[in-house]
Order: sequence, then structure tokens, then C-alpha cells
Amino acid sequence: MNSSSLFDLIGLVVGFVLTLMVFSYVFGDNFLFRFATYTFIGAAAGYATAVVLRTLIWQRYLIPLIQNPGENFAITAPGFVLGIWLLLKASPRLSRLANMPMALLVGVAAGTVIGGALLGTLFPQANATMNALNISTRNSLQLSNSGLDLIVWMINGLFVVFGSVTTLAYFQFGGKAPAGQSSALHGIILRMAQIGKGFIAVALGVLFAGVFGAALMAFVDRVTFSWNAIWQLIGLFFPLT
Amino acid sequence: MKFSFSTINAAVAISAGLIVLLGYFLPGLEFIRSTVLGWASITAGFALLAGVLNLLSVHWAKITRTGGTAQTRPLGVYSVVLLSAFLVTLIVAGIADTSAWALWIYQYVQVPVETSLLALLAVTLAAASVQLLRRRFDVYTGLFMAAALIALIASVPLFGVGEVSLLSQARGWLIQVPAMAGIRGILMGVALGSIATGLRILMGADRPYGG
Amino acid sequence: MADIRCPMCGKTNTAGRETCRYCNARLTPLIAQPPAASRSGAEDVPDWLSSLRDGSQQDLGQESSFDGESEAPDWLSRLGGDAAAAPAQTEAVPDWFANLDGADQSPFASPVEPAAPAQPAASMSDAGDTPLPDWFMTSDSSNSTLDWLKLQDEQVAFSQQTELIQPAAPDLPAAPAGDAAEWQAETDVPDWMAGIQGQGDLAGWLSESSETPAADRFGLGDIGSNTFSTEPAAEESELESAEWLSDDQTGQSIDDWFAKTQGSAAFSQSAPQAAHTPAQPAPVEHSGGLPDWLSSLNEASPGSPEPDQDDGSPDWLDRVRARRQADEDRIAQVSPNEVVNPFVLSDDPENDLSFDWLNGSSTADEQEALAGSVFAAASEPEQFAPAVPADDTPDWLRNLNNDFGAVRSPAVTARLPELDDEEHFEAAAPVSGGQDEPDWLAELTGTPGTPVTPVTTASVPAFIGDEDPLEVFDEQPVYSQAAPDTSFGVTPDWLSSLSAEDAPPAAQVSEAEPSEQLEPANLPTWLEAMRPVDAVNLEAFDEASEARIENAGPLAGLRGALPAEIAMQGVRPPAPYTIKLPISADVENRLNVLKSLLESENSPTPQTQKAALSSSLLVRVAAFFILVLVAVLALYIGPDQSSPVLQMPAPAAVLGFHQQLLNLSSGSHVLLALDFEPGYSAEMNTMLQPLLVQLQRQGVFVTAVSSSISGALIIEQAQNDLAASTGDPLNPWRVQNLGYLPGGPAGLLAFALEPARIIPVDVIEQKTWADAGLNPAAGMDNFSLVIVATDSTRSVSTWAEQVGPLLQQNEIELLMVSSAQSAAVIEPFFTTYPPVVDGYLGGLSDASYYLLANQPNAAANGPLRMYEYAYSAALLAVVLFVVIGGIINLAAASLGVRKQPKGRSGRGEAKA
Amino acid sequence: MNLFFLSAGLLAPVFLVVFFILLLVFSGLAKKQRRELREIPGFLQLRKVVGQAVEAGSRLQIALGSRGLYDQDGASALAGLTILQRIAQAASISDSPPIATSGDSQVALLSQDTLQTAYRSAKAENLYNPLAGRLAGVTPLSYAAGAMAAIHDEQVSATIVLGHVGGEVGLLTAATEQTRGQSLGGSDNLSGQSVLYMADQEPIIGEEIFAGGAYLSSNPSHHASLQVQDIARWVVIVAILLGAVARMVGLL
Repeated sequence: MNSSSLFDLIGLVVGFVLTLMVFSYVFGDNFLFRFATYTFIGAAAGYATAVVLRTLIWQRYLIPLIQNPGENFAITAPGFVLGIWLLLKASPRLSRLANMPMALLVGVAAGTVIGGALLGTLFPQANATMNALNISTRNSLQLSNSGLDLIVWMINGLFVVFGSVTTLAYFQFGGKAPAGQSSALHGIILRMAQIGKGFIAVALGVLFAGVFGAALMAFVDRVTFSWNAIWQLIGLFFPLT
Repeated sequence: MKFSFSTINAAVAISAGLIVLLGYFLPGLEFIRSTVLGWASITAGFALLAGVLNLLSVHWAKITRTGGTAQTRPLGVYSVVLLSAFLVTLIVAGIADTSAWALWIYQYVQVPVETSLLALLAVTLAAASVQLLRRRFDVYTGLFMAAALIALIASVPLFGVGEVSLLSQARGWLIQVPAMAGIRGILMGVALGSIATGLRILMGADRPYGG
Repeated sequence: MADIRCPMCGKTNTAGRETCRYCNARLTPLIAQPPAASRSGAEDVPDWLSSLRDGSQQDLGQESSFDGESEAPDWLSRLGGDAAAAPAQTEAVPDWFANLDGADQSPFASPVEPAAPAQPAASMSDAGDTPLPDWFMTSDSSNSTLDWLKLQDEQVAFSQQTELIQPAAPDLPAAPAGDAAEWQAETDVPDWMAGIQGQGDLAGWLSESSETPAADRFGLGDIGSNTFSTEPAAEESELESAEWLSDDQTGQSIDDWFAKTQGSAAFSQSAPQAAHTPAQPAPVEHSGGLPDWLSSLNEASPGSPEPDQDDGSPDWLDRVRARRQADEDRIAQVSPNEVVNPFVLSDDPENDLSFDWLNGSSTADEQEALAGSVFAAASEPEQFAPAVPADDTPDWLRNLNNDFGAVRSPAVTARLPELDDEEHFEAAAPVSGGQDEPDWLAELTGTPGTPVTPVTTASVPAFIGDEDPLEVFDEQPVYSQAAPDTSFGVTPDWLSSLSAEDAPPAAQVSEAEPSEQLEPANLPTWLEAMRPVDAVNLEAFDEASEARIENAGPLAGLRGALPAEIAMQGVRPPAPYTIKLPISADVENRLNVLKSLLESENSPTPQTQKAALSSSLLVRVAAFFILVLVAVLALYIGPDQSSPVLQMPAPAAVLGFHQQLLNLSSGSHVLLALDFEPGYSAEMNTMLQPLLVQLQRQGVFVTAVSSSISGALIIEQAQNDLAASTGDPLNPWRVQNLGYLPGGPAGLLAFALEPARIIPVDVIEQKTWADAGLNPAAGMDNFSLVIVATDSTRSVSTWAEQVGPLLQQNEIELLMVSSAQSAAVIEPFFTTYPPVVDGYLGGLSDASYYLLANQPNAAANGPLRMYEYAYSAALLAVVLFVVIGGIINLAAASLGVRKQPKGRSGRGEAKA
Repeated sequence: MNLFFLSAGLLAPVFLVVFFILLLVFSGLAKKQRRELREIPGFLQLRKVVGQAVEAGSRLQIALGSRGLYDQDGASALAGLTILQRIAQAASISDSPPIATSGDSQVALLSQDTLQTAYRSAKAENLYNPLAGRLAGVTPLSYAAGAMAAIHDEQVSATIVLGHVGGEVGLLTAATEQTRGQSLGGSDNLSGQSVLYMADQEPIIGEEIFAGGAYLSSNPSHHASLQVQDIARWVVIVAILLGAVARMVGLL
């Protein structure tokens, strides 16, 4: 057995044992689960640290700065200063001195958030909703133009517009409550909000199915892995002639 | 002194945010915007180091905790495990972050545990789904469960039966019409909230950076 | 008003003085204000006390008009006002009377002594949460006493008594109901129960009871003999004296005091009939399975559920009440002979028949007997003195010798010949088991062969029951005559005065036996057993030897010449069984149940939560094993290779995806973004393999990047999987691994603007963009297609929103390979116009469609098919599990709502 | 370059400027007069849970999610930090102060700053523990595992999810159930949102997570932002309806 296959065999056993350790949580929190998860958290953090130190800081920032200072100085040097300054956050006493780099990060994040939300989400989604009843969009999807299909498409389009609008209306926060009514939402807004909540429930249900499906796929993968590991180990110790 | 510090921090945050934001609309600002993004990107890398130091200090504190109760004392053992795994992986991946050893750790430690956690999620979600209607019994929960079950059962050909066209069409309609409408509404609402949150920071009204 | 004897110097002081004028020692206890108030007419005097003063002025003639609903003061007025009523009073006399008495017995008592009455005194003065209702409950006994006083003049034959029970039976609930109401109104059961448990000695107290001859704890002692019920009290006093003395208002002290009061009441009522009834399971369970303070609760509310409805008294109390109710029902049906069931009737404070044996006490000798019984009863509190705070030595121990000196008093022997008529016997018969029954009756009923003995032995603690009736009854007069002093020696003046004023019969007896009056005999036979010499009935020996005249032999004609023979008759070895506990297995089981119930009340966790938690664990474990089983079975069976993979037409998104890949020319570059976490690699790599194989076949160069920090390894793993799947690990075709792209969407946007600047080199081979045949300055224009493989909805929207517009402007197509959980989010970007996403694979099903479109063989038997097969089996199983489990759970919840409106499911109903 | 990007390029700055001006105006008005807000059960539950934790001396965990700041994820994390400040102010006097866990280093550092600010404003800075704001894990699933460990180790009575966390949040809710605690909150991540909708008694949905500041504090800017969001909402709704009709009839 060469070394690589030995490592793979050890890895197979390690992976199999770790899988069983994590599954033990089904019966409640226990030492095995903790051991596996803490090992995983430590390994992930260790790898992330290695990637940041080796790949980011050394390979992508320092080497280019050393090789071609003129071109990279404007970006890399201030970035390094701010980064090292930020490391003061690791010290409880000096933490407050490192607020400025954090302010930079938060400011950049705020600008990115606004731009992304406006140009990336709000306008594209509003535009897409407008197109729900756009016949040219339908043509671009090469769908048949038979009468029934057209009616169905139209109804679906109305559903999409109505659903998007009512869902957006559901989030209405305030208003002026009429006398004798506690809720700030009333009348048509309340009705729209109630309908919108139904669309939200359906949407989240579909998304939940996706989450559940992905998790179930992982479960099947673990069972498959364990099944193969068991047979491999059996074959190793009790070779079938 | 404190006042000036907080003011300077707020000024930095607002100016950086405005530069990045205006860069979306004013072509002339693209270079300075990418420069600021570059600073932030490098700083974010160091921020990860600071965060990892925080993680390590939390677990170091658990190991060196004095006067821990019988209940908290075993936690030190777990923290030792975590720190050991951290050091081993750091050394292995520090040499070469795509070395055979790093790949081995990834393949036989990280992937099995992560996938097993997801598999565990499947079990807990199944158990929680069974008790959902008991916890919250209303029409919206009914819609939620109905949509989830239809989308789930029709995501692959039904076991032992094959594809059921009605289920497939129902799933397709759910995803393309009501679910898409709901998702769009949620995304647009989130966008509005995000814009307001971002603008509050650019106004200096919110200062999560400790200003 | 009697003078007060100073407990320190022993000199008498005039009533009303608080301190001794000779030694300045305190004469009246600090807390024993009622007597002082009753003398001085001070303002804040409890009602019962003020009415008591009125009652003390009443003449005896009023007693006939005394009704069953009368209040405590009335019967208190009868306390000393009427000898016939005295037994009733003694029923209600709390043990602190006995303490007082004990104090009087020891003039050199410790200074703690005056504190003895503190507890009950405080209890009386604090009616809000203390035993005013208890007084009422005990007053029931007095009321019952008065009921039977109405029958006092009738010469009642046994048969007549049984008839009298019938009209009495309907009256049972009446007064107690009222009492229960008041009791409920003025006491808070949970509070005092908490108080008891708070003291933490109830359970221990019960277990202690099971180990000691504390028969009275189980009511048997009450039913049986007050003589022996002193024992547990003394033991308890030793165990709890600290609390007892220090605590004057806690529920424990109050209830304990009340318990003993009731115990004495139970005794006084039940004792007379004890002789007639064999041990019954119900009474054993009722009186014996409960501490007497609990049985007193039951007595307080026969047939009235209020207490346990409102005060939340525990279930076991209800059960006991239920059993008790059943017993009452049974009584209503029993034959006259069974009617005088001492246990059942003794439970009921209303039961006036318990003293029917006194009905015939109009003749002089019965007056004596009555007085005897009166003071026997009056002496009971002494037996119940729990703390004996006066000093550590119980009274009976101090008066031991006097007791023996008192045995066989002339008064008793004088009465013997007078007992002649059947009526007396029958009238008295019911009492014969009791300790306070008249000795004249005792001697009669004590003869072997009468049903008395076995019955008594069966129904009282072994050390009582196995006593020779003769001996048991022989002791009675001692108590009788000692009673007045022992009970009222140092009682507060208002009481001592009351008792001093009247009770002529008692006075007669007192004259007859002045010395015994001072010597309360309260000797448990187990103590006799410990003192064999004392256990010898010397009096019996003396009397018998003097009475005996030799009629043969040389000593013929001589009286008392050969005492030894008599003496030998008199001498008995101590009964070794006297220290046995007469606890049946039944009683012990009930005791254990009671203890467990009381202890369980300290655990606050609601049962519903436990149930919910355990059920969720059960559901989780069940789901786990079902999924494992189904997946393993599917893997073992495997898909049918011959069966068609998919019949339905491929979705438009898959067709678009397939078409865009086919449009790629050889040598073109593709940017592949692997934005998923390692946990999703199983699903994602399974979906990616057909894509990578296709790209490899078309000779397309792939540059890979990942926004996951493990991205470099994810890409490397995909590369290795590809090599393994193609069976060609040395394939020169390689993916350029740019590794981790930091900064999230902002970094992604920066990368989209200037990719070569953000990630200049390959992380594996350090190849630059130029080395890979890319133009660093061209940026994204190097790529003819961008493929994003992701598991995250956020990643989908980020690529579509941040990079999508740029790609659209540069007319670069964007394809996506998505996990099932993010597939739904891609749809809006695919159906919009112009489409931001030009095609996508969402989940295993779409991947199968794609595989079927370009690699039919792999679609039929590749790993994807196997995964999909096992996945569909597990999916069907889990859907069925959720549906069936949900229905069952919902049904259980709706049932739970009916049973328990405050349950967890109730919240769900409320929300619905 | 189609009509949409052209219109977006023109309309977006206008929309943004109007939004910003309205925000300033309503912030001034909100200092004098507050508008009535609809009831969000999730925030009522949040208040209740915080109150119960303070009374019982039990610990709260605020899960700020596993993603960074640089997009809507960042927005939800920033919103979560705002709510964290309110919760920390309320619970700073508790025997067991709250802990904030996150899966992103920057958010973890910001949570420390936020907690310190909250304790300072509550005049209890000496009670501030820097380790209360911690990085539980560097990847989404390692974050979930770390947060699960915190739930078990720190005797957490309630886990409040306020940030960008995916479907793995189901592991947190499972751990909370095992410890008989409560989980509540919301996420702008649609996968996480769907799981929370299923697992929580009173889920906080989508945009509601950004309203936490207004519902939990009296900061005028937060109330003003809700007013502006409502105005912008109806502008978008009207625009969608008009645009849909216009495109249906071939206009635009």
C-alpha cells in the first residue's frame, strides 16, 4: 500500500468517524459532537488565517508592492497601514484607537450597500415586474402564442405584478390609525398586506423546500460516504476472494 | 478629544461611503472608487486576522479560566481541541495553501463535518416541520407547508413512480409565479431597508464603528 | 381567678401580675396576651376571646341551646363550664395546653418555658393566615359534643344509638361545609403547605413517623391511645424543637399544633368506638395514610370540595377525601353493628355519636365515669405536646412514679361493683378501645372474649393493641383524675378560672384523689417494657394479695399470706412487641406515595414542557433513522439502469444553459466562479462534473475563482474529481486556480472591473494572466462566458446584481449552476428582459436533464443517477414522515388543548 | 445598453437624492412628532424575551450572521448591530450580559464596538467584556457550529438572529430548542428567512429587520427612515403598476 493510498485510507476512517460524531447530536449535545465541531472550527479558522497571510497579504499585496512599487503603492500601502492599525482591535485596551479603519470599512460598506440595493435589486426587480405583462419579453423566451397559452401567461403575469406589489405593501410600517382602531394599517392597505403575506408564505415555502432539499442531498452524500467507507474497510480487513 | 475622534471617524466613514456611492453614477470617480475599494479589501484581510485573534482569545480564556465551575471546566478541553486544530491547519496550509496536506484536511475533516452538519440540518428541519402546525396553526403556515411539500416532492422524479407531470407543473408554476412574486417583493423591500440603513450611516446618524 | 405560681420561686402571686413579686420572674408568657386581655379588657382582643369572656359568664343551662353552628368562644365557654362538654373541649385543646401543663409540672423549668404557649397564642392573635378556621374545625367537635349532649338524659341502648346515627348522618356535611368555607376563606393551603415544605421537615417528619411508634401521625394513634401518641410528639420535639420554639407563626408550627389538636379530636371521637370495629382499610388509609394535620383538613370539609378547588391542595388530598367520602357512603349503608365505625366516624368532626357512651352518664357512677372520661380527654393535649418546651423531659417521664402510684386508685376500685346493668355495658361498649373511657367500663369490656380486645389490637398501634385491656383501662382513671391539673395547671388565667369555677363531677373526683390530680400518668407501655420492674402491676398485686384469703393448708383463713402467687400473676414480662410499628404494607405504600407527591411538588418544571421536549427528541431520532434506513436501502438496491431517466421536456433554463455551452468555441476562455461552501461540495461537484467534462471536451480554458475562503481547495477538489471521473489524472487540461476572492460582493465588483489587478497570479503554479493566455488589461473581456456555481441566494443576487449589468453591457453571457436551495432565486433574473442570467441548472433534476442532453450514458448510470435515486427515496420518505407526523401531532395538540388550555398547543390555537 | 440601464442611470441618482432629503426632513420632524407604527409581533416578542432574560438573569445571544458588510448582507448586519445596541443597553445590568456572535471578522469587531458603546451609554462600561462580541467561526457552517456551542456553553436562554445567515440557522434553532430556549429574529437571506419562518413563533420577515431600530428605540432617524421607506414603497408600487400597464400596451 503506497503512502498516498494509506493517507486516503486514514482519511476515509477519519471522515467516517467525524461523520458519526456529528450525527450523535441527533440524540443531544455531547462530547463527540463537540469534539468534531471544535476540530472543524479550528481547522477552518487555521486555513482562513493561512490564506489571508500567505495568499492575500504576501502573494497579492506585498510581492506586487515589492516588485512594482510605483504601480501598487497608492492602493497597497494605505491598505496595509489601515490593516495593521485595525489589528489594535485585538487588544481590549487599544481597541478604541482602531475605530478609524473600522469607520472606513463601514463607510465603504454603506456606499456599496446603497449602490447595490438601488441598482442591483430595486431597479432590476421593479423593471422585471413591469415586464411580467410585456409581450416582447414573452417573445424573447420563444413561447407559443396560442390563445390559451396567452391567457394563462397573462393571468400569471397579473399574479406576478399583483403578488410583488402586495408583498411590498405588506411591509408598510406606519400610517394614521382611524379612531377606534389600534392597528396603523387599515382599509385597502391592510387587505393588500394580508394578501402579500400569503405570497410571502408561498415564496418562503418554496425556498424552504430548496434548503431542505440541499440538506437532504448532504444527508444522502454522508450516508453514501459511510456506506462506501464501511465496505472499503470490510474489504480491506476481510478481503473477498 | 473624544469629540474630535468621533467626528473624524464619522467624516472618514461618510466620505468613503460617498466616494463609493457616487462612483456608481459618475464615471469620473471610478478610479478613486476602486482605490478606496482596494484599501477596504486589504483592510478586510487584516480584519479577518483581528477576528481570528478574537476567536483565539475567547478559547484561550476558556482554557485559562480560573474558578470555572464543574460545568464550564470541560469547555477548556474543547478549546484545546480547537486551538490544536487551528495550529496544525495553519502550519500545513501556511506552507502551501493548496498542498496535499491542506487538501487532505479539507477533504477528510472540513468537508465531512460541514456536510454532516448540513445532513443534521435535514434531520432537525424534518423534526421541526412535523411540529410546525402544532406551534403555529394559521392559514399562512398552511400555505407555507403546502408550497414547501409540493416544491420538495416535485424537485426530482418521484421514487418508484418517475416524473408526475402535474406535480412538476405545479412546482414550476409555484416557482415562476407566486414564489417569484413574493421573492421580488421581499427583495425590493430589503432593498428599501438597505438604502435607508446605508443613508443613515452616510448621515452619521448610525455609527456602529464606535464613534 | 386563680393565683399564679411563679415558675421560678414557686411562690404564688395574685392573678394579673406579670412578674413575680418575690423574684421578679415573668409569670405570664410574653405572647400569651389573650389571658391578660381577657382580664384587663384590653382593646385589641380577638373576637373569639371577647366572646369567650361572654361565654365564661354563661350558665350551664345554656348548653342545651347550644347549636351546631356555634362559634369557638361558645364551646370555649363550655370548656370549663360544663364537665360533660369537657371532652369536646379537650378535642379542641391544642397541644400548647399540654405544654403549659408540662410547664406546670416542672416548677424549675428552663426560662424557655414561658415561650411554650407562644406559638398557639400567636396563632390565635393572627387570624389572617393562622388557625382561626382551625379553631372552627375543632369547634365542630365541640358542636358535635353538644349534639350528643342533647341526648344526654336518654338512657340509650346500643340498638338505640345505632338508630341515632341515621339522623346524624345527613347532618354531617352541614357544619363542616361552613367550616370549610371559613377555613378556605381565611387560610391559604398552598402557603402553609409551602411553609411546611419550606421547613423541609415534612417529608422527613413522615419518614420519621414510619420509623417510630408515631402511630398518631397516621391517625391510628389518635384512634388508639393518647398514651402512646406522646412518643412521636416527644421525638418530634427533640428533632424540631429549635424550629418549634423559635417559630411562632410559620405554617409548620401552626399546622402541627392544629394537627395535634385535630388528632386529639379524632382520638376523642374515635376512641369510644375503636373497640367495636375491626381494622378497616379505609380508615387505615385515611387516618393512617396521612399526617394528622391532613386528616384534620379532611375533617374540616367533609364533602365540600372548596379547599382543594381554590387553594390548590394537592391531588393526593383529593384522593384521600374521595376515599373518605366513599367510607361515609359506606357508613350510610352499613348495618347497625357496623355503624359505629370509629375510624370513619372519627374522621368527621360532626359525628356526635362518638360520645354516645356518655349518654347514660346521668347516674352518679356514670358521672364519675364521665368525669373520668372528661379529664382523660382533657389530659390529651399533654399527650400531644410536641415540643414540650418546658424542658426536655416529657411529662409522662417526670410523673412516672406518680403514675404508678396512681394506678388502681380507690376511686376506680370503688366503682367496680356498681357496674351491673347491660345497658351500661352496651352504652359504654363503643368506648372500650379508647384510653379515656371510664375504667368501670374498661374492666368490663377488658375481659377476654369480648370483641373489644382483638378489635382494639387491630385498630391501634401494636403497643396499644396488644396490651391487655385490663391494664390499658386500669390506667385510665389516673389520667382522669390527673387531668384537671395537668390540663389547666398553668393555662392562662381566663382558662384556669373557667375550669376552676365549675365542673362539679370533676371536683368530686378531685376530692377523692387529691394526690393523683397532681400526677398526670402518661406512660407508654413500651416504656413500661423498658422498665420491667415498673411494668409490674404492683397495685394489682397489693390489692389482690390483700383480698385473697387462703382457704387451705396451714395458712387457711389468713388474708394475703401468700402474695407471691398473686405477685407472679401480676408480674408480666414486658411485651417485646410494644415497640413494633403497626404500619401495614398498605399504609407504608400510601406513605411513600404521599412523600413522593409532596417532594414532586418542589420540582417546578411543567409536565407539558417535558413532554414537548421529549417528543421533539423522539421525532428527531425517528426522522434520523427513517432517513438512514431509506437511503441505505436505495443505495443497496440501486436504480434500474434500463428505466428511462427523464420523460418530461427539459426546462427552458436548462436548454438555455446547454445552448450557451455548445456555442463556446475551442480555445475560448471561461470564468468559473465556485461560490459555495465545502458542505455543499457533494451536491455542487456532482452537478459540476458533467459541465467540466463538457468544457474539457470542447477544449475551453477555464479560469476559476471563489468567494469562499476555502475556494482554492474547492477548485482543486473539483479538478481532482474531474480527473478521477475521466480516469485521466495526468490530463494536461487544467483549471487556472485564482483561489479566494476577498471582500464579498464589493470585492467581486472590483474583480469584475479589474480582475488582473485583484488576483494577479494562480495560487498553484503562480502563473500570471499572461501566462494563461489572457490579457490582463482586457479584464472581463477575456472571457466569453461566466459560470457561477453557488449554493447561496445572496451569491446569486450579488453576481446578478453587481456583475450582471457589467456583463450585459459587455455582452458576456452569465450562466449559473445552483444548489436546490438557491434555484428559486435565479428564476427572476432568468425571466426578466433582457435576461441577466442566460441559463441555469437548479438542483439535481436540472443537472440530470443537462447530463441527459449531452452525455446520455453518464445520465443512465453515472454517480448523478445514483445520487438522484437515493435522494428521491429519502425525499419521499421524509415527505411522508412530515405529513403523517404533522397530522398526528396536530391531533395530539388539539386533544392537548381540550385537556390543558394553558398548554403549548394552546398558544398555537390562540394564534389560529 | 438598453432602456432599463439608461433609465436606471438617470433615475437612480434622483431617487437617491429625494430619499436622502426626505430622510433629513423627517428626522427633524420625528423629534417633535412620531407616527404610529403597525404592530410587528416579532419585535414585541423581542422586547419580551429581553425583559425576561434581564429578570431571570439568563443570557441572550445575538447572532449577527456569517457574511460581511459589503452589500445587503452588510445592511442586515448593520441593522442587527443597531438592535444589538438597544438590547445591550437594556440587558447590560443583567447578571449574564448578552453575547454577540458573528461569522465575519468585521462584524465581530463592530459588535465589540457596539457593545462597548451600549455599556458606556448605560453607564456600565466597567461591565463590558470584550469577549462578549466574538467571532464564532470564519465560514457559515463553522459559524453555525460555534454559535451552537455558545448556546450550550453559555446557558443562552434566547437566540436572536439579526443578520445575514443562511439555511444553517436551522442548526441554531435546533440547539435553542434542545436547551429549552427561544429563538427569534429574521434574516435578509432568503434561505435563512425561510428556515426562521418555519422555526420561529413570531418571525421577523425581510424588510422588517431594518425597522428594529425604530421599534426598539426612540431614535428619530430610525422613525424617519421608516416614513421615507413607506413613501418610497408606494412610489415603487405605483411605478410598477403604471410601468406594467404601459409595457402591456406597448409603451416604454
